[in-house]
Amino acid sequence: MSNASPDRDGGARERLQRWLPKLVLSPSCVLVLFFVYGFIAWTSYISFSDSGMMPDYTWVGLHQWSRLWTSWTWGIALHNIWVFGLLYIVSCIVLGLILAILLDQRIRAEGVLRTIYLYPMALSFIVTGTAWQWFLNPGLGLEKTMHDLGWQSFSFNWLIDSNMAIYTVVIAAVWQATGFVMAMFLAGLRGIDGEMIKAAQIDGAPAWKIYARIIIPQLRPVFLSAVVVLAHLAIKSFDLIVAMTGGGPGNATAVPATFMYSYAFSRNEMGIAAASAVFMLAVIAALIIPYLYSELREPRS
Amino acid sequence: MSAASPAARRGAATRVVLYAILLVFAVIYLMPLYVMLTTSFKTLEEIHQGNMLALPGEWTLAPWREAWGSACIGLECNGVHGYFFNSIKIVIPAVLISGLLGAFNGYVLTKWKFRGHKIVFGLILFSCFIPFQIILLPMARVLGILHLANSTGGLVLVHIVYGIGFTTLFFRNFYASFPDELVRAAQLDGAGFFTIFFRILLPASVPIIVVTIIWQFTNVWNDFLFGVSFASGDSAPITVALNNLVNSSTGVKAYNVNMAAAMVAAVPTLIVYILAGKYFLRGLMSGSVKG
Amino acid sequence: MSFLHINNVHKRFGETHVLKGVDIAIEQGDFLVLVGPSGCGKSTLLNMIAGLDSISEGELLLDGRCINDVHPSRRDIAMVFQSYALYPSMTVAGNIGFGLEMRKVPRKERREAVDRVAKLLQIENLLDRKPGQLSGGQRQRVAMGRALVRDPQLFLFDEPLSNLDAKLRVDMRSEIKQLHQRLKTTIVYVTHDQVEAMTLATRIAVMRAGELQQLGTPHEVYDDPNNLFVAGFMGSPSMNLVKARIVEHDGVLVAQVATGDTTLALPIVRDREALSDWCGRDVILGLRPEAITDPASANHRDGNIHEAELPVDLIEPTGADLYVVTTLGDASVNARMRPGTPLRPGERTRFAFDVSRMVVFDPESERRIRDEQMIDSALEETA
Amino acid sequence: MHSNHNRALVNRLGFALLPFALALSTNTMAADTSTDNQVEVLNWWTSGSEAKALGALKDGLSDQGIGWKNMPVAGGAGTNAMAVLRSRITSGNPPTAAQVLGYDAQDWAQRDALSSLDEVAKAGNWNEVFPQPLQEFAKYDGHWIGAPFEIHSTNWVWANKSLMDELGIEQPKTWDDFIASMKKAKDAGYIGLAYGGQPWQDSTVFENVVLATGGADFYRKALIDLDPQALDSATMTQAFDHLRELLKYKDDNSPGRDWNLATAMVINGKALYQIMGDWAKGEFLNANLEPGKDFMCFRTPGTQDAVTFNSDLMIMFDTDDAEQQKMQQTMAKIIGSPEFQIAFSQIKGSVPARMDLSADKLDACAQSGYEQVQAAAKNHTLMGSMAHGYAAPASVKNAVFDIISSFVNSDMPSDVAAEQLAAAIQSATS
Repeated sequence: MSNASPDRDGGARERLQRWLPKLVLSPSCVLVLFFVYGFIAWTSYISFSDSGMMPDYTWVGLHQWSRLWTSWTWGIALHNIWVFGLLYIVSCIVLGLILAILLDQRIRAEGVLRTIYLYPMALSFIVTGTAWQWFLNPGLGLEKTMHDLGWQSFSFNWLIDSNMAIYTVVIAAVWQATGFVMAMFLAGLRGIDGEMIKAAQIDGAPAWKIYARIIIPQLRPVFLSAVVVLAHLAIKSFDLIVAMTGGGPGNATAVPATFMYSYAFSRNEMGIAAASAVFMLAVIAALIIPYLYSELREPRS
Repeated sequence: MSAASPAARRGAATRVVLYAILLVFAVIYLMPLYVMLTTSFKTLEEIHQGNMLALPGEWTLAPWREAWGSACIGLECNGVHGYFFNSIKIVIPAVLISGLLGAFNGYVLTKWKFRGHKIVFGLILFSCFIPFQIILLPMARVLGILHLANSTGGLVLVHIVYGIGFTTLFFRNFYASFPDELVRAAQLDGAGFFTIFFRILLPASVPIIVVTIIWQFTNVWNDFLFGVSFASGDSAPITVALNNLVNSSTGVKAYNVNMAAAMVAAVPTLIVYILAGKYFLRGLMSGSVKG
Repeated sequence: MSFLHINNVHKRFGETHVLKGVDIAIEQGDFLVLVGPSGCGKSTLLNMIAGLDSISEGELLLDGRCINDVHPSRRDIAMVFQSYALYPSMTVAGNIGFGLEMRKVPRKERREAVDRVAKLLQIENLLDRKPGQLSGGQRQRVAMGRALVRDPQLFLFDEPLSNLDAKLRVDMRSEIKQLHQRLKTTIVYVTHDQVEAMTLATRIAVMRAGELQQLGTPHEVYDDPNNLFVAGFMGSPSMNLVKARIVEHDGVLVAQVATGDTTLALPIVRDREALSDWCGRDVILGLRPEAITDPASANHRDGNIHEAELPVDLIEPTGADLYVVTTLGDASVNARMRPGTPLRPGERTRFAFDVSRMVVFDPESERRIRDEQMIDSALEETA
Repeated sequence: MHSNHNRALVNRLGFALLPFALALSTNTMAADTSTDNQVEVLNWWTSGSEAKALGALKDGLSDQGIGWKNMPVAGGAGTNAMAVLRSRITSGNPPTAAQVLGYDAQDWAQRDALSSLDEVAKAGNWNEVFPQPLQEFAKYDGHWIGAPFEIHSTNWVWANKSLMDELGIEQPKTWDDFIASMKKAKDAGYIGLAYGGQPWQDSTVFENVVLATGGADFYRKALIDLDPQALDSATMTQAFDHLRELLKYKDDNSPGRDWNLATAMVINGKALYQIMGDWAKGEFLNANLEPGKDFMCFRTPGTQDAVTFNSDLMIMFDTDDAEQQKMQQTMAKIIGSPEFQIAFSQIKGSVPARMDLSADKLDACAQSGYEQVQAAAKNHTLMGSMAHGYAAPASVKNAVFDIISSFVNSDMPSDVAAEQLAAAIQSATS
């Protein structure tokens, strides 16, 4: 029995050891539960409440939601995010894929070029927006430069044209994210079994056909990841709009992210703001959850 | 003799076209940075008269000095240096703490799996993707209640909370490639939970630590939404100050000063990126594609 | 009392029942090999012995002490892992000494112990390297060193050779065997390679789907399998299994195998008593390839050789032996003949069957049909 | 109160934010550091002239032995600072006082967050000296809750005098004259109207046009009473027509331009006019220009009989601390005093909120402005400015901004604009 007591002592320590992992994980879990899911719940509730300048917990049902959907600016914001999101995702993927394929041809200065294509990702849009805003400003930037160079008829005033301003945002956004998409595709290309390509070459397939029929179809997972990442970046885009156009001219470049900010902080319409935020979350969740689900369950097999 | 073969000649021509395309893209990608840099060294006069793409006729450091020390942001004319240090005050603790939490989480979620660990990971990971608009309203209130509104401390908290998702993802993916047997062996050797982490896993985690630091550093440094929502005035980070500076005007827009300030805001992430670009790339990859 | 006693141990992961009441007992100095196809629960059982997996039901006794709830680090057990699990950021010396360090062994003693083990394993020159700089075989040695240095009551090996190439595997196998014979330690060793099991073990436990199929010496398991599974699993090439019918022919019990135009009748010499109940019923015969030979190689002394002429389907020379494939009933059957036996596929030749080595199984339960006494006598033989 | 630069973000965001959107903030973390006889005042008056104007209050307080803990907002993050004030109040840690605008004072009062200033008001006869339209914001439920600092008006035209002389333009009296003079400028190669393309500026111009087109009654009906019939009426359509006509005389590069950059265009002689509130005067004075001589200020043609105004209010947050309460009352008293009102406006460019003072010490523009405000107050044509939150709550105001800015930046027909305006306001008030 003499050795029973150290064993029991060890038991307590072992119990602690057993609980330690969960204990260590718990601060993060608590933070995430409270600051993410608790806040989501709170905001969701607010979207059904009578909140204006301050939160007001009076239940008003779908009132704020119906106001959101009849709101004229929300219509613009939704339209813009469609146009922006679609163009942004498609352009990034097309350009990114092209650059990746070109870079994958055993290019001499690949490292340098890759760095150049990727560096915009490291910069804040508040920084690059400053440059783009100036670059695209008709009185000072590209247009003036072209005029100076003698191309008098050159005209590029999208930034101040409410019908075209959203496209300038697309240009800047694509510029920023293409490098990232390129990197994803490049990694995907490098991961493809070289023997298969050799086999295709022996079969006499021309290079473009090898890409179109064999390589690109194999990049499907990369396409999926790219679409998911870009889509969520698009929906979250905020600083990009703020830095480039401030949502203007007028409301021409308003998107849900800026809409929400404006309704929450300057229009004293917390209820509508909350509803718009919940809507954004729902769209992203519809995209992300199936993706995460498939990513997380795969390793099990 | 290779020139003799038409196929080889065609091949060479293709190479030339290939390099030409890549070069054109490189020029396009570098253009904004180039314009920012050159403009920041020009006098206002030259900006208004000269060509945007031209190199400065007369190099001047005045815009940089002004941006750093005396440009007016809102109503205070002390330049961006105070805000630059705000960002540093925010970025260092935020990166370290969120990184440590992420490392612990990754360790537990891969090496101390428990029932439902995937759900926990999924819940943490999902927080990377939420549109942050959904947490702005309650966060503003909670920061107020914690007396952290309008302080760099508040932003540190915010960045920690919303950085955990990414740091956990990085470390989890990294530790998933470590054999579980490592932990079992250490347990048999008599090492406990923390000993295993600090003696065995952490010393072997240098690559992912670098990735995480770079990723978090750029994310926190470049943040605008949280900065503009939860901090103003003296506690604003550099991005918010830059935006305020660029949009402050006293009758004349000092583009050179704006660009210099933008460069000041960009330099830390650019340096980090150029020095550790390879790691950064890897970080991007593990953040998006399953590693 | 046995040194290590696994007493009716169960393991459940939620709904799945991974181990269904395993009973194994071994003595000090035994080399127990747990063998079975992947997913049979052998690794789980090993982890439970190590304390890395909890025990759902049953008891684990080490040297008379119940260790069910004892922390792995205090079980006095060392383990060598399949992936070696070397700590990547530590030197070889650090790796080997880590367990001692955790047990607060003074630095000097630690150093001595590490040096001793390094010498034993001939890795003295590697002590300052990191695992990343080592070859597969060297890593394997370091992993063993890490286990040896602690001089534990029990060694556990989890498929330690499966990551080595074929040649190295054979070398390490014999080194482990030598080590065991020299150090007289008790070892539990998991593998799915039945050759390793045969060569290393003093006791083999064959497992399948969470159940112990047979526990015995390599010889027992090989020659006297409990059931069809053990018979088929152990040995390479594996035991020939042929459908047959037991009939009494002139008062002699024979197993009839219909093959082509003729019927082969193999007299029953083993388990006669039990098989007499099986008259007129279908069974499955088990014959090791080495029990079917060319007549010249056969051991005719005991008069247990039965010859028959059969077609040659295929010949596979391995250098040491010549395997000849023929058809018996509807099954392909491997026979082991002397190398150089002049045969060509399509010919017919005489095969010699050593019926004393023939075992018979119940096709439904897949159990061995055997006499009770035979087991006893077999046990006496080995004792 | 129009800080020159601090609405940077606000404007840039383009969220139809008022330049004087509530921008209360603190750069310290908590109020519990405040000592016994110190007031903590949230405000965004930090420009040279504003800080100086506020100094008058600070001096007045220190004469009474009360310390001043200034909590100015630097940077233009007005909107998020609003969130900070919200959380400070919900977390039970309000400042002593805060500078707010129109409807925000009412919102806080509605939440029982404010101290009553009735005693001071009674002693100072506030009911008589402050104009009725302003009282509607400074009083809640019959009780005084805000002390008005000053009155700004928004229906001003600022003109470059030398350009007028050069082109032979007289001060226009009617809308048609006004347009004709801008045409003249345009024909001569100048910009007729210096225009800042931000939602609050769009709407400032718009409210001028509405007032000029429909007169004071129409303005009140449409933009203050939010009468749907007035909003979607022929008169409103006409107002949009007028706005469209006006826009012909701005330059193409206006979207996003700050108001003071537009003012600079008038100062530099690039443009003839700017329609802007009287804070624009500060820019002219800063450039060492003299009213009447170098630049002209006159009411937007067609609006001479009315004034659209806005005003800063100091509100005091409810507290149990008797010491603090006393200091709040003292502060209110100082703000309401004739000396302070004059001194403050002299520096700030506005006119006194009290109607019973002598304008002798004010500059020429302010003198005429003060007279006009007094007259308008008498004639019931002193009305809150829509663009600056004195006509309707923030939600309505921003709904208006949406439509106006969209009209300005597109070729939306006037009748459609009127219809949408009515619909947007209906939606915002539902």
